[in-house]
Amino acid sequence: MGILQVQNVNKSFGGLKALNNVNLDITEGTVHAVIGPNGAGKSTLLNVCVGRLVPDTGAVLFNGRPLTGRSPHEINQMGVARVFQTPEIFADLSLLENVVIPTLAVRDGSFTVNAWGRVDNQAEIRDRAEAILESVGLAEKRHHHSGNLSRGDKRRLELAMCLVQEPKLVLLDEPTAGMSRADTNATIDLLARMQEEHGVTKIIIEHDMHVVFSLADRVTVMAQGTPIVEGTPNEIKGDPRVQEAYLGGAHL
Amino acid sequence: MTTPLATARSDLILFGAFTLAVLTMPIWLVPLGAGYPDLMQKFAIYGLFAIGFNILFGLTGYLSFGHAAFLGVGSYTAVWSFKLLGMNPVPALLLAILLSGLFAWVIGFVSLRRTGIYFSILTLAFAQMCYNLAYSVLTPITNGETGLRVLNSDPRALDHLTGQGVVDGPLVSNIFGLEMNGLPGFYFCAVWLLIGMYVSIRIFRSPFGLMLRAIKTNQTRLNYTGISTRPYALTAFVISGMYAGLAGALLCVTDPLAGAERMQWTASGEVVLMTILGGAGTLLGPVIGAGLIKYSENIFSAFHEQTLHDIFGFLPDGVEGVVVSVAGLFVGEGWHLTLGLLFMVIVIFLPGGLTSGVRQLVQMARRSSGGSGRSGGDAGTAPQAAE
Amino acid sequence: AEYLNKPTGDTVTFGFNVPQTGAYADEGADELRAYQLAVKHLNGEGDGGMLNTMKPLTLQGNGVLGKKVAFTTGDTQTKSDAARASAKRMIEKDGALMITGGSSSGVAIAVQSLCQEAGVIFMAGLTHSNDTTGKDKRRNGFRHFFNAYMSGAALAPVLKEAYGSDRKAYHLTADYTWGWTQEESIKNATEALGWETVEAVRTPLGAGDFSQYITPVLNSGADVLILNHYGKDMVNSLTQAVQFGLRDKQVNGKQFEIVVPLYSRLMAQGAGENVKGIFGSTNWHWSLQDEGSKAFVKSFGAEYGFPPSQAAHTCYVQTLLYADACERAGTFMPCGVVEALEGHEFDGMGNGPTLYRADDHQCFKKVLVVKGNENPTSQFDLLEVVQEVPAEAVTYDASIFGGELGDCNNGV
Amino acid sequence: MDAILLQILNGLDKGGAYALIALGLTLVFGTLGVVNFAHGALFMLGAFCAVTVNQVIGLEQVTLDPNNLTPWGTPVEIREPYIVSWLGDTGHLILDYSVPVSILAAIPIMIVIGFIMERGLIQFFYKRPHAEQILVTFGLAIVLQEIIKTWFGANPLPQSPPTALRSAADIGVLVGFNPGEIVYPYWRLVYFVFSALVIGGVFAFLQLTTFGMVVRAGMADRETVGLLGIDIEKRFTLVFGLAAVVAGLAGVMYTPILPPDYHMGMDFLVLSFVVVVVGGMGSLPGAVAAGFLLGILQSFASMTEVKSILPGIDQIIIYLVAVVILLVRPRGLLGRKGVMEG
Amino acid sequence: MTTDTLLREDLYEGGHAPGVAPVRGRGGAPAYFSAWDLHAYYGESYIVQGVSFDIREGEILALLGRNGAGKTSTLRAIARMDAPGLTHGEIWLDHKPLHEMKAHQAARNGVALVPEDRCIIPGLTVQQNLQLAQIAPPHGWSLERLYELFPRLGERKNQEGTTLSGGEQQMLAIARALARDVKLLLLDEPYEGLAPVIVQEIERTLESVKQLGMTTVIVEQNAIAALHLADRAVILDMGEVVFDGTAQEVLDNADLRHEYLAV
Ligand SMILES: Nc1ncnc2c1ncn2[C@@H]1O[C@H](COP(=O)(O)OP(=O)(O)OP(=O)(O)O)[C@@H](O)[C@H]1O
Ligand SMILES: Nc1ncnc2c1ncn2[C@@H]1O[C@H](COP(=O)(O)OP(=O)(O)OP(=O)(O)O)[C@@H](O)[C@H]1O
Ligand SMILES: [Mg+2]
Ligand SMILES: [Mg+2]
Repeated sequence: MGILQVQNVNKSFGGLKALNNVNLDITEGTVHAVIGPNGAGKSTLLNVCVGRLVPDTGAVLFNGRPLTGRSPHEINQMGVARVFQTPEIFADLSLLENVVIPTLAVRDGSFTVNAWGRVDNQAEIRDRAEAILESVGLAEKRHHHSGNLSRGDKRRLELAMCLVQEPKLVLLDEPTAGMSRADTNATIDLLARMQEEHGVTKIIIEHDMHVVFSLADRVTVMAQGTPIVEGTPNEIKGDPRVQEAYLGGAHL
Repeated sequence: MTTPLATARSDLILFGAFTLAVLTMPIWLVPLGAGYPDLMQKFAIYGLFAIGFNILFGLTGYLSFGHAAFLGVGSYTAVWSFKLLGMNPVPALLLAILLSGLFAWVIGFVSLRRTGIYFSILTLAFAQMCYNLAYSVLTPITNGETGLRVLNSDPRALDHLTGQGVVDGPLVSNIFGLEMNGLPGFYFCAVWLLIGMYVSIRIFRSPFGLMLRAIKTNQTRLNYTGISTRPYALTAFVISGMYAGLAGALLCVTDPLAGAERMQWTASGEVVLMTILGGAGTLLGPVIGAGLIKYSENIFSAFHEQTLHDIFGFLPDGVEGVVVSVAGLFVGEGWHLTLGLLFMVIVIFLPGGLTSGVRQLVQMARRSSGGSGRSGGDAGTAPQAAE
Repeated sequence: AEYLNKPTGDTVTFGFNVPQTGAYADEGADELRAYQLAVKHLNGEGDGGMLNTMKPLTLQGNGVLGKKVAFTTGDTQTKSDAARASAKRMIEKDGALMITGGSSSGVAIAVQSLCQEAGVIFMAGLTHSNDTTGKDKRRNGFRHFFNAYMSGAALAPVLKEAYGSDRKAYHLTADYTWGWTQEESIKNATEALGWETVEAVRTPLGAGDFSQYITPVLNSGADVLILNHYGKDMVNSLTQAVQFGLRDKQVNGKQFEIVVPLYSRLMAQGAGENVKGIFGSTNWHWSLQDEGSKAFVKSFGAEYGFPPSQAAHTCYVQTLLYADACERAGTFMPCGVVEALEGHEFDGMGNGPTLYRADDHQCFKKVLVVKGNENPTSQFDLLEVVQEVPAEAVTYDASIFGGELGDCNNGV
Repeated sequence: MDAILLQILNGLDKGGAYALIALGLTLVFGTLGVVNFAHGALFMLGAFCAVTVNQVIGLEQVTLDPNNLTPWGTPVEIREPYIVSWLGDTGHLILDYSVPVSILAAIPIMIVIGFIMERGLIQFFYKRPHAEQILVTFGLAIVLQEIIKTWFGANPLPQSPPTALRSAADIGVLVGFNPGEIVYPYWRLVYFVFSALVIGGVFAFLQLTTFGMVVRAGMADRETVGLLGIDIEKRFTLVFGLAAVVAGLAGVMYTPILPPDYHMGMDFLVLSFVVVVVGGMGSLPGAVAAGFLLGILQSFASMTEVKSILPGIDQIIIYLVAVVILLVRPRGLLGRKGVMEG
Repeated sequence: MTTDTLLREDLYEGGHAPGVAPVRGRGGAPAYFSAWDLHAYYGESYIVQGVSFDIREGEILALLGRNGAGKTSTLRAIARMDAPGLTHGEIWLDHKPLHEMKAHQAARNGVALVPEDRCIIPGLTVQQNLQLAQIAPPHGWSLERLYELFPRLGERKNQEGTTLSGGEQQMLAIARALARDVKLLLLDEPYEGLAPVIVQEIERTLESVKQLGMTTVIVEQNAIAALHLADRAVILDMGEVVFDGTAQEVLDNADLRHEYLAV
C-alpha cells in the first residue's frame, strides 16, 4: 500500500467535471509525475490532496489516514508540503524569514506562542534556514525582500520553504514553469539530490517533458479529469493515446 | 523592518533612548507648551494604546475599527474596581487587563473568521454596539452619558479594611498614599508605557512576531506551512485588546471617570489614525503618532484670538490683523482643520507614516549623494532596523 | 499656597471651556463671544453691559480684586473626556481659577466633578438636566441655567390653558440622562394637569432620521407629541414630525399639537419655519425688556451685530456672578467664593430677582415660556415670549433630586 | 397592520437613502479600489449645494429703516429677495422650488468637485495601501467639513421642500384603508422614487454601455486595459465624478428631510460603510440590497412592540445585522471573492 | 572589453540628434523600432541598466536570458507600463517617441504586449475581452477573422475568459493583441505552462503571425524554439545587453548558449 492513495475522487465546478473518478496510488520514496493537457484537472487533484478543495465524493488517504476534511495546516503537519503553480511566498519578508517560518513550524507545531525569544538568537533554526537557501542557490539574497524576486527565484524560494520542513510527501505544481533552462537544470539537480539523500516521495505536475523524464519513476497521464495511462516514463513515451492527447508531435 | 539584522544591541539602544525621552518629558515638553501632567499622562496612555494596536494592525495587518471598545471596558472595569475594592490602581489595572482580554477574546474569536474590511466592519459593529448600549440601556452599569465615577458612598472594601475608607477630599487613586494625579500620575503611566514598549519590542523580534508578520503577507502560504493562523491572530488580538484595556484603566487611574464616548467609533478611528500617522508596523511610530494627535488636540484648540494677537503682536497693525485672522482659521475652533491638513500632508509626503517616511527621505538623500548601481537597487530591499 | 492656582501676578485667569467642534459649535462660539464680552466689561472696557444694572454690585470695573482678568479657552468637543482634558489643561498649565462653559449636561457634570476634585470653581454654562444640581451636585459647582423640572413646572399651566386638560401625550425622548430627566419632569407636570401619557419612546442619540419613531405616533390615539430632544435631534425630529403632517391632524376631535420643552433660538433657527406656533421654555430671550437684558443685548449686539443666545446670556451672567463673588469675598479662594455665592440674592441680570440657593447651588428666577413666532420680523425674531413664569412657581424642594454637595475644595 | 405598512414605507425610504449613499462609495471602491472616507463629505457638499443655491436665489436686497432701531441701536434691516422684486410671483415660485432647482446646479458642481478631488489627490493613492487611503481621505473629509463650517456655521440650515410637496399624502385611501391611516410625506415619496431612478440609471449605465464594460474591466485589471490602448485614468476620473454626483444628489434631495449641517457627512460615514460591506465590497447590487435591508430592519426594530421585548435593540440593530450577515455570508450579501480581504 | 561595449560602439556610433529617431548603424537603414539606453527601476531596485537594441520592420527578435535578467522588465518598459519606471532612455517606434507616452498612448501607437501571465480580464466573456481591445483606435483584425485563426475561441466566445484552460487563455491573449493594429508585438513567454500539444499549436499560430510580417519581440525560456522562429537575438544578463546578433549566430555559438542560456 502506497503512502498516498486517492480513491474514487470526484470533483465538479458547476457543470464542469474537473475530476472524474480518480484513483491513484503513490509508492513511498518514488517520484510520481502527473502530466496532461491544460485543464485536465491536475492542479485540482493536488488541491484536493492538500485540503484546499473538498472532493464531492471519494477519499484521499495519507499513510492510511484520511486527508479529506482536514484543514491545510493539519495536512502539512502530517508531512505533506506543497509548491503552488503561482508562487505563494511571504512577499513582504526577507528570504531568510521566508524559510525560517516553515522551520519554526516544524519545530513548534501549528500554534505556539513564543513571544519572548529572539528569532536571531535561535542558531539551529537559522543554520537550517541558511543551509537550505544555500542549496537552492539563494543564499546571497537572503536579506532581500522576497517580493522583488523574479518568478524563477520565487519558485526556488518556495521549493526551499517546502524542503526545509523535511516532509514525507511533496506536491509540486509545475516547479520549473517559467524557469530558464539553466535554472530548470539546477532545480532538477536539486530535486534529484533531495531524492537521493532523503528519498522524499514527490508528486510533480509538469509540462516540461525534460523534467518529467529526468525525475519521474512513474507517470500518470490525465485527460479531462481522468487518468488515462499510468506507467514508467518509457512506457508513457510510446503510448499512442498519450501522443495524441498530450505530446502531439513533440519529439523527446 | 526585517528581523535578523535588528540586533539585540540596536534594540537596546532604541529602548534606552526611548526610556530617556519618556522620563525627561516633563523637561523637554515645557518649551512646547505641553509640559503639564494631564497632557503628558495622555501621551503615555494613548501611546500605550497605539503600541498595542500596532501589535495587531502593524504586524498582522488586521485593521480593527473597534479597539475603543476595549479601552472602554478597561475604564469601566477600573472604576468598578475603585468602587468595590478601593482606590489602589494595581487591582484595577489587573482586572482591566483581564476583562478587556476576555472581551477581546470573544470579539476576536468571532471577528477573526473574516479578513480585510469585513473584519474591520465586524469589530466596528461590536464596538458601536458596546457604545450605544453603554450610553443608554446599560446605564445601571455604566452611568450612561454622565460617566461612571467613584462616590464616597461606594463600598471600597479594601480601603475600609486598611483604614483608608474615610476620605474627606476627592477620591483619587493612590498607591499607599501616593496620589496618582499630577507628576506621580504621569510617571506611573510612563512606567507602564515603558513596560508596554519593551514587551512590544520583544514580540516584534520573536518567532511569534514573525508569524504575525507572515499572517499579514500571505495567509495561504502560512496555512500550507503547517501553521494554523487563527490562534496566532487571536492571540495578537487579545494582546492588543489587553493593551487597550490597560490604557483605559490608566485613564481612570489618573482621572477616575469612565465615559461611554471612549467607545465611540471616532475613538477607534483615532487610534487607527495615530498608528498610521506615526507609521504602522514600526516600533516608535504609533507612540509618535499618538503624541502628535493628542498634542494638536490640546494645544491648537487652546489658541484664541487674544493669544494670536500676543504672538503676532510684533507685526505692523494692518499685517497683524490679516495674519491673525488667517491663523485664526487653523486654531481654536478651527483646530480640526489643522488636524485634517496634518493627516493629508503627512500621508501625501511621507508614505508609510512619519517614521518610515522620514527614514525614506533620509535614504533618498543618502542615495542621491552616494552612487547607485544594481546593488544600489538592493539598498531599498536590504533589511533595516525597525526604526 | 492656601489654595490652588492662587494668582501671584497682576492677572487672574478664567477658563472658558466650550464646544468648538461638533454639533454645538455655534452655541459654543456664542458662549465664547459672551465670555469675551464679560472679560471686557470686568476689565473696565466697553460700555459695561450688565455691570450697570447688576444689583448688588461690588465690582469696580478694574478687573477682579484689582487684577485684570485673563482667560484661556478650550474645546469640550461635547465629550466628557475631551472636556475634562481641556479643563485640566486650563488648571494645570494655565493656572485657571474658575472653569465655565459647556453645552450639555453630561459634559457639565463631568467637568463639575473634575473641578471639585481639583479645587477650582465651576460655573456651569448651558446644562438643563436636573442632575447637575441634583444628584450630581458639587460644592464647587454652580448653575445659573434653569433645569428640566423648571421647564415642566413653567410649561404645564400654559399648556393647560392653550390645549386644555384632556390630552393624550406621546413622548419621544433622547435616550440618555438629560432626556430621561426631562421626560420625567414633563410627564409629572403634565400628568398633574390631567393629561394622559400614551407612550414614551426612547430614541437613539443622533438618530438623524426619526421617521420610524414618528409613524407610530400617527395612529396611536395621542393628540400631543412632546419632543424631549435637544440640538440636532430636536431640529430633525421636529422638522420630520411636521412633514409627516402631524400638525394638520385632528385627533379625538382636537388639533394635534407638538411641544418642545427646551427651546433655544439657535435650534429654532435650524428647524426653520417648523417651529411656528410650537410651545416650549427657555432660560432667557433677547427680546426681554428689563434693564439688565436691554443692557446686555445692547452691548452684545453692538459688538457682534446680532443678539445673544440664551447660552451666551447664562455664560455672561455666570462670569459676572463669579467675579462679583470674589470681590465680595475679598479672595479668589474657592471656599471663600462658594460662601459668597451660596444664598446670594441678586437682580438686574435679566431674569428678575434671583436666588443662588445654598442647598443645591441652583439659581431660582423667572422662566420663560415661549412659542415659535408666526410672523417673525427678522431672522432672530423666531421666538415669542408667551409668559414669564415667576420664580416661586418653579421652585422646588432641594431634597427631591438627592445628591450631596460635599465640602468645598481649595485644591491643596 | 397599518403600523407595519408604515414601517415598511419608512424602511424603503430610509433604505433608498442608504443605498444611494452606499452606491457612490461602492462605485469608487469597486472601480478605483479606493476606500474613500471623504464620501460622506461629498454627500454633505451636495447638501450644501442646495443651501448655496437657496441662498443665491434668495439673495436679499437690504434696506435700512432709520426710523426703527434694533435693541442694540442699529437701524432695522428690511430684506427682500432680489428675485422677488425682479420677477414677482415667478420669483416666489423659483424660491419655493429651490431644492429641485439645486439639482441642476449640483450636477456640474459635484462633477467638478469630483474631478478636482480625483485628479488632485485620489489618483496618487490608487496604489497606496488602504490604510493610507483611509488616512488621507479622512483628512480631506475633515478639511472639507471645516471649510463648510467656517462658511456656513455649525448650526443646521433648514431647507423647505416646495410648498406643494410639504404636506403628507394619504396614500392609504388608495389601497382601501381609512382616510388618515397611512399618510406619508410627499417629499419622502419623491425621495424614494428619485433614489430608485438614480440607482436604476447607474446600473443601466454600467451594465449596458461600452463605457460600463470598460470601467468594469478596469476595476478588474487596470494595467491590462491600459495595454489595450484605453486611457483608463480618464474613465476613472469620470467614474469618480459620477460617484460624486450620486452622493451630491443624495445630499441635495435629503436636505428637506434632514436640515444639513457641516457634520452630516461624518454622521453618515460609518453607516454607509456598514451598508457597503454588508452588501459585499465592490458589489453595486449588494450595496443597494443591503441599504434596503438595513433600512427596513431598522424601522422594525424601532417599533415599541419590539423594543419592549429587546430594550435598546433599535440602537444596535444595524450593527447586529451586520455581524450576523458577515458571519453567515463571508463576503456580505453579494461580495466578490478576494476583494479587500487581504 | 565586454561584449556589450563593443556592440554599443559598433552599433550606435555617434548617437543621434535629440528628437530624431536614431539611425541604425548597421546597413544605414532607419530602424523601425529602436530602444536606446533604457534604464528602469522598480521603486528603488535598479533593474534595466542601459538596454539598447533595434529592430527592422517585419523582423522577429528573440530576447533571451536567464531568470531575473530583466526580460519582462524590458518589455514592460517598452510598453510603457507604470512599473518599472523608465528613468532614462529613448524608445522609438515608426518615428514615434514611445518614451514620452503612457501605456495607453503607446498601445495606440501600435505596441501590443502579451503579458507573462496572460491577464485575461475576469468577469468578461471571451468576446468581451476581444471587444475591449477594439474600443480604442486603431483596430486590427476583425473578430470574425480572429475566430477564423483561433476556432477554439470562436467556440467559446460566450464563456468567461478566465475559465478557459491555460492554452486557450494564451490564445485569447494573442488574439486580443491582434485585434489591435499592431506595429510591434511583444510576447512574454507564450509557451509557459502549456502542454506540448498546445505549445505546437501556439507555435503554428506564431508562424502564421510571422508570415504576416509583423515586427515582433519574443521572450522565451525555450530558447531553441524561440531562435528557430526569430531572425535576430538579443541576450540580456543582469539588466544589460550581452549579445546582439542573428539568431543563427546564437544557434551556432555553443559557448554563448552555454554561458547565458545553459543550452
Ligand atoms: N475554482 C474553480 N472554479 C471553477 N472551475 C475551476 C476551478 N478550478 C479549476 N477549474 C476548472 O477545472 C478544470 C481543471 O483545472 P486544473 O487547474 O486542475 O487544470 P490543470 O490540469 O492544472 O491545467 P494546467 O496545466 O493548465 O494548470 C479547468 O477547466 C478549470 O477551468
Ligand atoms: N515588481 C517588482 N518590484 C521589484 N523588483 C522586481 C519586480 N519585478 C521584478 N523585479 C526584479 O527585477 C529583476 C528582473 O525581473 P524580470 O521579471 O524582468 O526578469 P525576467 O528576465 O523576466 O525573468 P523570468 O525569466 O524569471 O521571468 C529581477 O531581479 C526581479 O527580482
Ligand atoms: Mg495547473
Ligand atoms: Mg519574465
